[in-house]
Amino acid sequence: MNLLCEVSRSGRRVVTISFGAFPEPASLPAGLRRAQPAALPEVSELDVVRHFTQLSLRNYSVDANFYPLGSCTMKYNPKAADAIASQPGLLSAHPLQALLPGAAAACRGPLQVIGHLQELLAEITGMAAVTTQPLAGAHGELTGIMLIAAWHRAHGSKKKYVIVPDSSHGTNPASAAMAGYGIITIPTAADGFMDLARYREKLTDEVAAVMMTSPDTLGLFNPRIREIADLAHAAGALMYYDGANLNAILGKVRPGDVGFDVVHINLHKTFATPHGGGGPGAGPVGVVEKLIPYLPLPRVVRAKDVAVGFTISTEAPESIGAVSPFFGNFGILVRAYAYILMLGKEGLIDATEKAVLNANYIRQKLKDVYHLPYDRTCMHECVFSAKQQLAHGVHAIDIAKYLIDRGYHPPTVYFPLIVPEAIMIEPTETESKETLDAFIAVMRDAAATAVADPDALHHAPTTRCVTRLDETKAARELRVNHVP
Amino acid sequence: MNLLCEVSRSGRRVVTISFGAFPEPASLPAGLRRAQPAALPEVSELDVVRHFTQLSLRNYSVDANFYPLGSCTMKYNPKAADAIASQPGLLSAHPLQALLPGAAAACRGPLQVIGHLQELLAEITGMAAVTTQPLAGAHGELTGIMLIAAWHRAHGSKKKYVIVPDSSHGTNPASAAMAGYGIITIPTAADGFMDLARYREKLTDEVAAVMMTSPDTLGLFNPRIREIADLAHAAGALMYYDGANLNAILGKVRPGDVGFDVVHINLHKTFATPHGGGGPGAGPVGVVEKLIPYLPLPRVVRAKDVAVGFTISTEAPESIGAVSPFFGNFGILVRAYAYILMLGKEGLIDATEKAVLNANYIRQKLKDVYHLPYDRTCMHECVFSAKQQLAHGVHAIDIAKYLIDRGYHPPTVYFPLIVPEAIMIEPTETESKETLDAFIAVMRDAAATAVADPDALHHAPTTRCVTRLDETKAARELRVNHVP
Amino acid sequence: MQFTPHTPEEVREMLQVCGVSSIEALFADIPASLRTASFNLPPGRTEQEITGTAAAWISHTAVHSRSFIGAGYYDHFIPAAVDALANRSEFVTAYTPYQPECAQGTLQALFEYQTAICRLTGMDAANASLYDGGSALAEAGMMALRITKRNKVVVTGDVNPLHRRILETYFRTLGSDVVTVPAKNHAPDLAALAAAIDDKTAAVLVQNPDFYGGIHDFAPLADLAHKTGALLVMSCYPIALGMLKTPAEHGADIAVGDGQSLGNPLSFGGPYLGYIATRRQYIRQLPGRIIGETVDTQGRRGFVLTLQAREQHIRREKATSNICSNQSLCALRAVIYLSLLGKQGFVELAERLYRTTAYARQQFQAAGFPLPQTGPVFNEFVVTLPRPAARVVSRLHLVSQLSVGLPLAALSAGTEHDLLVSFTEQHDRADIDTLIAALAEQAAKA
Amino acid sequence: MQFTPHTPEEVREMLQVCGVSSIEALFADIPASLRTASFNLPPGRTEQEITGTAAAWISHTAVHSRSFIGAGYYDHFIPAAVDALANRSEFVTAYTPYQPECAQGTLQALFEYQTAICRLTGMDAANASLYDGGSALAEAGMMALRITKRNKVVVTGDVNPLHRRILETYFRTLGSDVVTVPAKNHAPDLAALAAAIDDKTAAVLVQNPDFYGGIHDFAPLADLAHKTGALLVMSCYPIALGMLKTPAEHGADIAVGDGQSLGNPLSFGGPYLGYIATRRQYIRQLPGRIIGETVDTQGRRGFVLTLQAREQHIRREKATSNICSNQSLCALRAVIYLSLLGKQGFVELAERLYRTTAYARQQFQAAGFPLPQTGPVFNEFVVTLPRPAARVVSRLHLVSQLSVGLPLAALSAGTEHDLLVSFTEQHDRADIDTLIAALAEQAAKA
Ligand SMILES: Cc1ncc(COP(=O)(O)O)c(C=O)c1O
Ligand SMILES: Cc1ncc(COP(=O)(O)O)c(C=O)c1O
Repeated sequence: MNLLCEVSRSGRRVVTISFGAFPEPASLPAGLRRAQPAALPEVSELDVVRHFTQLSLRNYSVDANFYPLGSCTMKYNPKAADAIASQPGLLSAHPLQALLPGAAAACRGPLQVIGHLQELLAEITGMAAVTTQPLAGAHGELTGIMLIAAWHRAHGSKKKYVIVPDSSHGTNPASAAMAGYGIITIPTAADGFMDLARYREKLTDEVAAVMMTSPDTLGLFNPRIREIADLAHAAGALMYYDGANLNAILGKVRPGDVGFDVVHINLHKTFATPHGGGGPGAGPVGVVEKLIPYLPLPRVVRAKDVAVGFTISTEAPESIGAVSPFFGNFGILVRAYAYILMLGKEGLIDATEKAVLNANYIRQKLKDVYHLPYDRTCMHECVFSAKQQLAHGVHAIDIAKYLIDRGYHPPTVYFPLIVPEAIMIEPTETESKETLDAFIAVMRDAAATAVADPDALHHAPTTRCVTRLDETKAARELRVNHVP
Repeated sequence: MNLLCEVSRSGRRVVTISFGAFPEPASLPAGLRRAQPAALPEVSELDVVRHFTQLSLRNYSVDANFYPLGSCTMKYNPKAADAIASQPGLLSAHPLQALLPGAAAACRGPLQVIGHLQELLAEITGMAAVTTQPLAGAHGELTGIMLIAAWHRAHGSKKKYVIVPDSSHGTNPASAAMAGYGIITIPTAADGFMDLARYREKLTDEVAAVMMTSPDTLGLFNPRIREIADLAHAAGALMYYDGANLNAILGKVRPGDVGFDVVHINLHKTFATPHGGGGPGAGPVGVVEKLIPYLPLPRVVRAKDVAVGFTISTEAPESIGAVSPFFGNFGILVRAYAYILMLGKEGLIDATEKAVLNANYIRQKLKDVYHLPYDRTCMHECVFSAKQQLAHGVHAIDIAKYLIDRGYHPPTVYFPLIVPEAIMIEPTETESKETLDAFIAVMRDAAATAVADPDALHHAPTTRCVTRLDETKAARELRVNHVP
Repeated sequence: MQFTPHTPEEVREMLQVCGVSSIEALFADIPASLRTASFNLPPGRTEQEITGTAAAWISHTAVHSRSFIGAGYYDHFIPAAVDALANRSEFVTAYTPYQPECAQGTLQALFEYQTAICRLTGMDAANASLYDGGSALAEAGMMALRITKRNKVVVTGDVNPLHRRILETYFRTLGSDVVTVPAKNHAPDLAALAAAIDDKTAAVLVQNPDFYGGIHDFAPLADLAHKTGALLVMSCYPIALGMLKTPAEHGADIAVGDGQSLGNPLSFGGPYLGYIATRRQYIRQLPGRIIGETVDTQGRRGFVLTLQAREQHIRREKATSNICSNQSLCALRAVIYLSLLGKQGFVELAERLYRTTAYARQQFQAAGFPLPQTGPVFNEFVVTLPRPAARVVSRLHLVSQLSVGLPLAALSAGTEHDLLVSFTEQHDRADIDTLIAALAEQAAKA
Repeated sequence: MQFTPHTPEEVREMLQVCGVSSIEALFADIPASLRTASFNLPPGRTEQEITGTAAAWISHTAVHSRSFIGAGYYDHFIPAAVDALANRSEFVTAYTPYQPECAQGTLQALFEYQTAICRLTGMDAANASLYDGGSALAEAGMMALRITKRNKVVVTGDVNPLHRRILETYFRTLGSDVVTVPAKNHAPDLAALAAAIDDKTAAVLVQNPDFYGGIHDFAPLADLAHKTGALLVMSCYPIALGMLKTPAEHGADIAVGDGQSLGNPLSFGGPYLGYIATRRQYIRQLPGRIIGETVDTQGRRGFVLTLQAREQHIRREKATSNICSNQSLCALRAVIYLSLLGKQGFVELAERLYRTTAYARQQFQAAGFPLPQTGPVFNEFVVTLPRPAARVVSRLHLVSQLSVGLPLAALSAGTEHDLLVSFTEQHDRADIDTLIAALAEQAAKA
């Protein structure tokens, strides 16, 4: 398919701008002007519409395909939440309005969304307060580590390290490093959980924080998580909870009750906001009481006058500052808020229960044909290895590509890094048993084909607009911008 | 693909209804209740979303495909018009509000849309007044013939027949028949136009109306159209203009100036409202002065008080009555109104000019490989015949199916009925030369394949979710309702 | 704003191919004497300008805090998924599915719509939509004429007057008779109807719930009609079919109605859709598009327009109807809406309306308003006010932005004092209490 | 309202497969002592109920007849095609394009976005989006630290204070320095900036047009920075690049900015996007996702995530950034918006803003308001009011629903009397005359 700029024709256009009744001003000095207009496409509205419509047809998506991408929680995104967030009244609200006098009245609606959502998330995670500023999960991690760093700074301790298990998501060490910390990685023991002996060993008083995902990226809940937290606290470190897997435990266990001090929540996972092909998401951060003074500004807080509802606080001398300009990705917050209100207490618990049921069902139905490195009850996802298939020269990626030809978005592959040839399946709770059964059958077909005709898998996919792409060439030639 | 009711699971559901605080009433007597609940699908919201999303992917559409369906004017439908018609303020307006006291003020917006649109359409067609009540082109035809019948009735003449050329669209005779008239069909002469001699012969004083399409369904403008109108008027018949092809003549010639007494306009053709896979369209009807008293009610008319703008008239003793409950397909009227305002005078003329240019370009580029039964300058569409291809056993339908495999919606085939193996191509003005060139190349491929490998065409299409379908079986078995 | 993509160079190249030197030359067939005398239209404007203008006139549309106007057209809550799905451009910007291989989306959706209508009405076959409930009534009447080869229909006065007006308009031109038997106490006058049916009667046309919300049993009338060789045509508010006896159970031969309430917004009068369904033996007399199931050359299921031999593009003047474009996209909305409601939700919705209306009725009674109907009602009923209803309506609209109902005199369907109040799931108890309080206050001033 | 499809029978069957008798048994790994102490949430509600509730709080959002608040975030007209296309569920409900064969839609669109950003800025490479303009500024600063292996950046005080605050927050934790050179007369103090650059400076961070709307020539500063081995990072309001010298032409090494104005609504603060672009030699230091062109096994063009070896999922703590989910859908909106504007439209829009602002400036001057800036301005400027700006703003909001601008003191970016007024193509001449008349009236009361 062409790029739009490749079908550009000089003089073709869509938008024209009316200059109204404005007189022509003195022209800007040439030295301040660009030499050439930007070479944007010259196309008709139909060109644009057909182009992006056709492009859209080259995507798989939750609305059209089962999308069991592990760790990403690709559950159904309710249309009602989109509709509410798209109301013209919200879309046209300027955020700076909230910083002007009289804001609490003028912005009562949006402030109530943010304020109430913060409270709901705090209750769900068992934390004392929540900020909605962070714009994604990793941004929440960075914010969380900044809060921890600020706390340590305020308490005069200059800690240097952050501990992460080797099964952790790449953003955990990357976020800690971005906040200036060195990283200590703890290996996973044979039981699938962080090696406790090594953890104790590395847990010195130079450790600022321990970042854990729970259930972890193997989909397992570590029954000794409280012990890990107690040890960290005893060593003067704070506990960071990566909330990517929160969908597994709603109403069952709360990070706050376990001993976590900071939590981020990926609203685009657990709270069903659409991922948009790579964002926008939202990564609100919850903290225990003692960290509240460090939260970024502006904050939405309860007004002293109950009738007012929520108001804005812009003063907090110990605040870390700001990680985004206003209150986070508001449109995403609205969606998550609507979702939580629709499901309510029972609905959220039900979501978790069905997510865990679905994952265990798949685990049971596939473990005879795919190696299950840690064979125990999983939570919301299960991680297989294509180890048996490897004997036939078939890799996890080959199975992934085969699934594409069968109309499924592949599971996550090669993550977590500790499982060779990992195939990480997260069905989510919104998928029905029939969908799972059909997927299981196809996964079994893939396993059978791996034995019978491995090349068929090597050549997949064959039904899409492209076959496998040469990633080496992409990285070597680095065409990242169309140069005519 | 399954039907949704085939994946239904007892107890699965989406919408729940809140009963609020209403007490339970005395139950309705069993004799007035249905015996069984309607067997609607029991599915989840994701089931519904994925089902209809997948269904949508089985359609070709203007937004994704070139769609040169002759007579249907599948031009680009501007998104701005959709956006305006979808404003909550309009969607929630109850039409009966317009019949209540104070309506002119309460409904000023909608009445202005309808009133001003009527005036714009009257000016575009050269008529004295317009009603927006008819809900599609054929509905406009019926309305128009009713108006003509009412006029004849009021003038004491009991005419029995309506004349249509044999090239006319099936709705013309069907509409006239539905109004109780007998149909006189006039054949087409060798020059492609209605046989004038036969016309004169049949034009007795029993003829109530002559229905013409201009340009006609061959895409040709009859230079003697005025003569036809004059003859009709002399015989006491009124002239009916089928506006399906109005897109060819905007600003060039107006039906009113030619001598037509009644006009319908397919807003979903000329005025770019989307066709929705078979409607809703809109078929406003314009009339000359003398027919105004017969227009259906309620009518939107200018208020005596200029400041009020438009108001509603519900009294007209000679009115035919009503053909729809209110003011027509309002949402469609809004779109057409927005379209006309955006294009304006010059834009409408430009649309016509480019539509005619595009059609003639295709005509010239294909006439060496496809038989052109009437080889003269066409207007907005051109009609070929697959006569040459027939020699190789290839029919118009085979060429149509081949085009599907190449990503094009086929042209209209087998219409007009007077051209054997007709292929009627209407590119519309919103398509670019590159699109036409690509299409022309594929049409030439089809012609070449008809010679080289006719069976390839017989087996097309092969790239869609189904191959050719057994229409005979459908008509014989008549499964028109899923019975489990 | 223009949507034509042609650059000047392209126009030149294309004209050269056409062998003419100007676009104007392509219009040579139009005699100079016929050229447009006047084309007095405003100049084009940008999208931004028109969107701004539209915002202005949209703001001149009455907004009500709560509205109790119904009369056949209702403000139901429409789940967001209806818009999200029905607005997909593959559905919106397609034409009638003449080429089934690239229109299976529309075809299957409409087949599922037909199925849903059959399940609602208890009938065997439905078409893919008609224009609206009024023209559906007229088409049903004409269908009965064709089936019985008779030339008259009898209609009861409690059929929606907006629909009866369309029926009468169609029949007048056709030269066929509509005999209207006036309603009695806002209900069908069954004795008079029975008396009006004779051996020239093609059909009796009734509505349930009727225009005033009343629920009736038409089974005896069906028997009577059938005995004289006439058909029973029944129009139904489709939401009511979540609870009420189906047209088939009443013994009707043709079921029709307006499908607006199935996922289509009020939108100042349209687009809506008409549904029509019938018994197996009359399928070939149905007007409009019908989708049928079949198989492809590989034996896979697929859908096509079927029984096209009934239609205008083949049969021309002998077609069962002139209808061509109908209301497909509205039918799509209807089937999506019904799928979302599902079996249980659809029942619950009907129960909710019935409950809400029962509560309102009881409260009106308690407040001392005369309620002329005696039988059970479904979602609306008539209240007799002590003052002319039109005045009360405009007064309350002004002072409290309440739209309290339809003064029946506006449609010549009742006395000056009659107000038709309608209820949906959008009304909660407080809304109804507000309505009654407001009307009671006005009444006190009378 | 629940979105889980499981029927009780299915749950039973599935539990059997899992070898447990209750769902609860699947949670056995969670020690009883850790079980949720409190889960005090409201009960679930229906879609209809929540939509109704939402309508109520949406109505509690300030509506302005006209607003002149900008400050980096602008109310531009967004053509309807942006929503129609970007809202297609194939884009909305997809994840990051890890599997390119079933994500070519997102990948190609983002490649086209990168191309558009390069063409706007004159740079060689852009990434697929960052969170927002503020974090983009911070990422650019950190990128400069990595490139130069230095530990300090110099920023001028007329860079958007909202962005500087984020920069400072990032750098504080990192232990790197941000030296802010205060603006002078609402413009960069070029001499002081020159003085602040030393051989420990990784980059100088500037903005054009600056926070106050002023247009500057940073080419001399770029030279100076380059001489000391520092980079120039320039933040730009992208719409201004329809007219103004590009970052590349100024000699900048990294271009950043907030892309909100490219087809994204204000939406009370987000989602927006940050863009970042750089010169060829620094590509490998870019943070975030980058889409690259390549070919498939048949030689057909296709697109993939490239240079993943920079990223957290491969390099973990050594990654160029921790960013994972970014703002793809907003970048998609941006590229659709830019495609609709096209080459000419984009120039015209910038000219329109420049003209509108020039007119406003002239009228303010004529009305006697002191305007502290001396150089040319693009789309906004500072007006010094005779009364505290915050009071004028709230007064005019109350009496005439006008939102007249941003009191600079609210962001500690000016005196109590300074008001920042911003203009877009949404303002016509009458709007500006209204604004000035309203402010003049308030001034007269001072
Ligand atoms: C376990 C885990 N942690 C963190 C993240 C990062 O979240 P985001 O993409 O929202 O930045 C992810 C995202 O996939 C994840 O799976
Ligand atoms: C020439 C002609 N007349 C009439 C009609 C009927 O119009 P509608 O489908 O709007 O009823 C059509 C539609 O295709 C047509 O092409």
